[in-house]
Amino acid sequence: MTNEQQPKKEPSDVNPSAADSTTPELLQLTAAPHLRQTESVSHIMLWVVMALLPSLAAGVIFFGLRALLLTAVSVAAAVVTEWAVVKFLKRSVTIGDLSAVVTGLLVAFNVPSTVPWWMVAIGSSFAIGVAKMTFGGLGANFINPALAGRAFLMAAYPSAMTRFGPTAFGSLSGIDGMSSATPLAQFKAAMADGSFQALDFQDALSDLFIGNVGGCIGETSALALLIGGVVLLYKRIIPLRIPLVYIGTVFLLSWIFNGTDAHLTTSAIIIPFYQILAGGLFLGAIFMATDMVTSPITPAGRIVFAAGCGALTFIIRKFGGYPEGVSYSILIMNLFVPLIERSTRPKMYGKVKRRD
Amino acid sequence: MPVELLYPVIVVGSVGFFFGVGLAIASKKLQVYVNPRIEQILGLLPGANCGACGYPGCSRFAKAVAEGRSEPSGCVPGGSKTAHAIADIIGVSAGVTEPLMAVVHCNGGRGRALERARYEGIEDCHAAILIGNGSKVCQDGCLGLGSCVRVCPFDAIHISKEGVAVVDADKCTGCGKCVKTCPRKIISLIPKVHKIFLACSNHDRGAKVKKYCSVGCTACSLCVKATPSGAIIMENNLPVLDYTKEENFIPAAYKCPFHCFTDLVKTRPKANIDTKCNGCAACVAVCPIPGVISGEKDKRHVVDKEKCIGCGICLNACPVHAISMWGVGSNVKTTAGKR
Amino acid sequence: MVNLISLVEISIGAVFINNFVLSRFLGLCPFFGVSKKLSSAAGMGMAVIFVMAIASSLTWLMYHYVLELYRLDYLRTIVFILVIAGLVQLVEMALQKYSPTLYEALGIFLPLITTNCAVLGVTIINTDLNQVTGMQYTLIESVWNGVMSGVGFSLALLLMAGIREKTEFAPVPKALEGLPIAFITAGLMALAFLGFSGLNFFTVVGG
Amino acid sequence: MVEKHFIAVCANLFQEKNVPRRYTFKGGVHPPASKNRTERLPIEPFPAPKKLIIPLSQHIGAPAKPVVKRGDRVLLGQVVGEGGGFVSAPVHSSVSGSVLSVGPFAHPVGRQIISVEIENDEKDETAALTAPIKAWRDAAPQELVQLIQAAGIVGMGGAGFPTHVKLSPPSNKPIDVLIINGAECEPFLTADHLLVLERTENFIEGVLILKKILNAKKCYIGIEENKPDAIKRIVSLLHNARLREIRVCTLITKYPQGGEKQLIRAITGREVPSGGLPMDVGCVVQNVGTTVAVFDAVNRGIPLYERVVTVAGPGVGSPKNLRVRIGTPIIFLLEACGFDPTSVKKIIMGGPMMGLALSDVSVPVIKTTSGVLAVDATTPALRTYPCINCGRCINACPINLVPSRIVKYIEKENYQAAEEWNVMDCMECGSCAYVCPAKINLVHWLKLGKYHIQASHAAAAAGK
Amino acid sequence: MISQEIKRGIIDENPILVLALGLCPSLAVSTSVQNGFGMGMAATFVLTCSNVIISLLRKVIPEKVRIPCFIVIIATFVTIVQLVLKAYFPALDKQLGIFVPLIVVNCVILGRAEAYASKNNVFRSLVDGLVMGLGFTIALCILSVIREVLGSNKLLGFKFSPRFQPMTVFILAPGGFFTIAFVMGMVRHLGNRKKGV
Repeated sequence: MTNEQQPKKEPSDVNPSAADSTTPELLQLTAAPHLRQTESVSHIMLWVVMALLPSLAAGVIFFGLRALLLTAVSVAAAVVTEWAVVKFLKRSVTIGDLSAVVTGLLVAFNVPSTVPWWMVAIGSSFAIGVAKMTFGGLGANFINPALAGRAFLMAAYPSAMTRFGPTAFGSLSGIDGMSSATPLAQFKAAMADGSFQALDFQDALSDLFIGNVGGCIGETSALALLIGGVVLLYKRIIPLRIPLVYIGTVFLLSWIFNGTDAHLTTSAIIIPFYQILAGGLFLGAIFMATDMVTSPITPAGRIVFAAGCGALTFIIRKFGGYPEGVSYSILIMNLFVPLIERSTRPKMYGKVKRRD
Repeated sequence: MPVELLYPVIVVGSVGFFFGVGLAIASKKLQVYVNPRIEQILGLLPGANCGACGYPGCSRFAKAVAEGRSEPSGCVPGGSKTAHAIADIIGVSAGVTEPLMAVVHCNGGRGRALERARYEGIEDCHAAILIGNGSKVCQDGCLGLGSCVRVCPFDAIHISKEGVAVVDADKCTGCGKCVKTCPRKIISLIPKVHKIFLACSNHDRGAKVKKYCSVGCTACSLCVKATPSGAIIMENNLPVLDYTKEENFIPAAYKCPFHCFTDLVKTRPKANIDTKCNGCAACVAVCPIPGVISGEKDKRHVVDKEKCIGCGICLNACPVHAISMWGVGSNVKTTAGKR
Repeated sequence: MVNLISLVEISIGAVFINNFVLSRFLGLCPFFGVSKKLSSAAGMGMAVIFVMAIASSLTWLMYHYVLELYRLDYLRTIVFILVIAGLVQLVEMALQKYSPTLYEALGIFLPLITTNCAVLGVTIINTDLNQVTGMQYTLIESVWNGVMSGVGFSLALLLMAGIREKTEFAPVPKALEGLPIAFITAGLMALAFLGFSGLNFFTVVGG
Repeated sequence: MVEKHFIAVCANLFQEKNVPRRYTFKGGVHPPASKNRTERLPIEPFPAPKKLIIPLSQHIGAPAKPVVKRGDRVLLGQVVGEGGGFVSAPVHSSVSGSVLSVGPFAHPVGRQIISVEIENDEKDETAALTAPIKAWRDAAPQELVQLIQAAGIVGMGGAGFPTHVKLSPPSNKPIDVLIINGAECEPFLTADHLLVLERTENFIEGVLILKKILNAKKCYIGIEENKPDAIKRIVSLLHNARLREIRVCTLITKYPQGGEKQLIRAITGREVPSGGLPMDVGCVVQNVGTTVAVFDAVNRGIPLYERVVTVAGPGVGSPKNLRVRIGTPIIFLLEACGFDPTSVKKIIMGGPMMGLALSDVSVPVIKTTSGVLAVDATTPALRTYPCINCGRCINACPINLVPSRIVKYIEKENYQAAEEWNVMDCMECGSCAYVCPAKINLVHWLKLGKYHIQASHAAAAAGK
Repeated sequence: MISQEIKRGIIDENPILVLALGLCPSLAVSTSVQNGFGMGMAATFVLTCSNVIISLLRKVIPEKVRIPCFIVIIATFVTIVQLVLKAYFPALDKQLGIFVPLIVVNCVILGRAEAYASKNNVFRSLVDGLVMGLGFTIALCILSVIREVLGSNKLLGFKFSPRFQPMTVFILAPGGFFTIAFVMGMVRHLGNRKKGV
């Protein structure tokens, strides 16, 4: 029967061809291409982290060391959560791709510097644990994890999330006084009670640009965010079109519908600048809307997506229940991404009429 | 008071009546022919229209099942009872056939068949075929990347430690999905009762085969000779087993010098000659293995249990029915890869 | 009688702020059942809009001209569900007979709608006192509410279907496959939709 | 990559008027060219080995049928395999000697292919060849096409489409543009480059022959700008000979510039329709090697039995450009170039972007072998990261597909969706896999998807 | 047999956590244990009564109009529940809102009517209604305990922990989805583990 022990021959004495004698090791058999670019996902994530560092520095300068502590807690919570989930699922550890670090940084950048440390940890854990890892980790989530974490915190602890601390160098020139509300909240209040004074806000622009205003840790300094954005653009990690269209849409809409009848007066021109510099627009447009996983993959879709984000940001800021609309608008547009991708498929080469 | 009681009765009654009559008329007037099997299946479903099956509503699911587009087990709330009941309805038309099972005609795993390269790509046989035709020297060997494992709806195929596909006879239903998908076309269906098949598909000449596979068929034709009925013929350097002839392939399998046959029965019961034996030696003449049955003429013969292969040919040859098969047998487990 | 502002407010409320699925938890069974494919989601959405519009008008008439008249409010549930069930079945049969193509596109979803709490829900909401204004909807308002609730349902359904088609590729943990991950998806969608809360175009906020 | 285009347009605007226009296409990648080790080395003739294996299938289409048998004596250039059908080409012996056997032998594609094994008697006795048509300018195009067919010429760039088929377009598809593909965009390969440099006159005469056959009004020679010496040489020759009907187009160095469809798009602006052939837009593209082979066949009556092969790669000590008899086992080439078997991890036939990885070094050089590369490092074969939707594959795809999405469909065995997303138009150039930061084996998946779709189509056709 | 039936209703075929039926009310009213329990009881009452009646009438009701008939029977009991709630538990009635009338279209009830009561005798249908209702109630209680504690730091209306800061999101819609997702995932995970052993 076949049960008996078969004397096994060593592979070496059944060598099929003489040519093999020159090949000590089996050759690798793979599909083309046999050349690959060296840049990998973790390189990309590393560069994103680097690009976020100027904003972190700005956050620490304006909000003190507490900002650094919160960021550290957030990053640690994100990484630990990812590690724990992966271990629980008995999958290979993925924290090396650094995407959890990016998420952790972004969650911290999206909370005020006054929140307790455990709150930011909850936000980070939610971002990684629910919004990302339940779908299977990097690349599988449909919604920006960091923003989902922020939205979760907003819904869970609304008061803590909207209590902002004053900056280290005093506050907005002229209009602030005692409150440490964000520039957008002040703006909305000013528009609502009719006390709007263009000049007050004009003075504030420089503070807004360098980030000496109330707000979340990483969102206030447009300058630092721009530096990071330039780095990412230079490394071709983010497409220029998303931040450009996003900020452009907000600018245009808040210029056209500026609440005054004129469009060329000082206040009419100040308003759009104020709108794009205040709040988290730069952070959102440069770092969140450009999140590759949750933005459309198609070039045309990216424009639609960014324009949608811009329009929603404007609508929520002007008509919504919150003074700030960047994070929600990106989250909502994240939901539309599959539909956008579907309807903006690039035109393929050769989809032309045949010449007969 | 009675009026107040009457109103609800009238209202509900008339609404019900209105729709009842309306529906009755409508169902007559608007009748559309539907496959009666769909109705039957629909009757078995919970009717919750919950959509858990992925189809819009129970009737769509019933239709999908009736048309073979969905598995009977798709209804989650219905559970396994419903699934079986549906399967019964579907099965009616399938007809009863001889149970078949799939077998993999290759046993050349690691250590037996030579590799010529290190395949690093998608874990899929088709994918390996596409680049460089796989990494085995043998052009007909099992690639062991599991395309058949993935298509098997019954979890009846797995890849052995040595890296060849092995079918679990208990689970295999003979649906033939693996046969269709195998890019090397080395899986086929055999009648389940047979349990013996040739585990090689190589058409190369013997001398060539020996260079790269220790369990490859060298086309020595010993199996053909061991099967006098002609149920095995050599075709293009490979024996072809004709299962329709109901032949006993046990001797052929035993005679193969390179153990190219796989017998799914681990230990076959051995022949035993009892006292009825009159020593006619008819059994000696038919026994395919020389020296298994011995004995003097006209005296009770004995079987060497060590050597007996349990083919049972002697059973029919004995004129006095003195031979029976003894011992634990029918331990149907695949032996491939565990030799 | 027709107050455009109230219609717009109804629309925004029904589609965004109090989205039937993502905020009111109505119609969840079909929402999770039919959101696996975009094409069927679109068909289902159309069917729901259609049925909600018809059911809203019929039940509104029934409520105000029969039940209220005879003080039989307590029969609302029975009568409404009867009306909806009968209506849906009639529509389905008619479609199957007269327009097979439309039936293929919409009709097959109709049985799902009979027992869809979204439809019964919208008719009940239409005839309840409005929590904000403390008034009942007029006929036009309730039909519009029906249509817009259907639109809200369809929007959520379409988004969900798109996302599910995308996350179909995702290596979701085994225990969360299927419905649980769909719940999480819906939860994250609801989280995003919180952004619409407080949306108001008419009470001037920002000038 | 609109931004990139914008920059390119701007750059073009500010260019001086007399600088020649640089042609290119949309998409593509910039792999390191790695040609500097061989681009100045002259072509060396490689001695025919003792034993050759000449496969009877070296082109797209039906394989040739053997016309010799074991023991037969064959001469150099004698037909050993007759073309079977119109889309097929004969195969010639590349040495004189005796046939050792006719049977299955390892072939670069990995399968066993019927081949003729010939023992070289090293006499190189030449068979009576088809008479060359020296006066080709007066010959009928039909006659020339027949000669080219008899010479067994196939596209030598890689695909191996029989040349005579390309040269006989149906009458309803008039050809007005002939493009000679000298792009050689694959890294490492310099065979075409050197061939043009060394045999420029023959090459240009070959172009004229092709042009005459097709009766094409326009003729372009596309060469990537990283071969300035070749461009200069051709231009000066054309100028001296006053051949104004042939134009040299400088192409931007970018992979896959030498893809047929990309070349047509770059030079003429036309787009070959999906599923169509260049002749659908009035174009014919011929490779440099093919053009020289046409010259050899028409002017000298030499059939295609040898070709230029670049042997290079980090795994060989002294890379070379060799003129090799078809049928020479590549192990001999590698050994002649100082190949280090201990460090080599992979051997590639063709270029690194589209070439085949070999599992066996005994396979012979065939008509489409443009290079043999020995690589000392393995390429990442298995997925190391999940797809992060970065969209680089879309930007790289020269035909504007969405590779990552298609691959996701294929992974889920949703071949119908993959087909809807035009996977069948993929030409497997490898640009997407080259740029993928997640190191996904995109091309392999795409191949798999195309294979399954073709199989299901074939099954459907058989069912009808 | 009874214990087996109970196990079936609560664990093996739990209407919410395994069969995923009746999702709308289970998500909408599980914001507090009181609401969840009230809804569970109401549904159990309707389920049991309608199961009994349908089982009694199962030979009388014509096949073609069975669904409308079932609905009418269910709707009758729902109306009874509505009236009882209004009269005796007005606060609960206000809390549950439109989800009381919506019990009519709860797939659990119609599903059991169609799948079980219309095919089995009265006693079995009664038991089925009770155990299914029990399973429904228990699942609702589990969900509402989690949501009430996390969302408002209360249990049955009493303060749960002095230090814990409640996450309001859990009594909002997203929290409902997340809670049921993870409870269901946990149930499946345990089920898989059991099967694996």
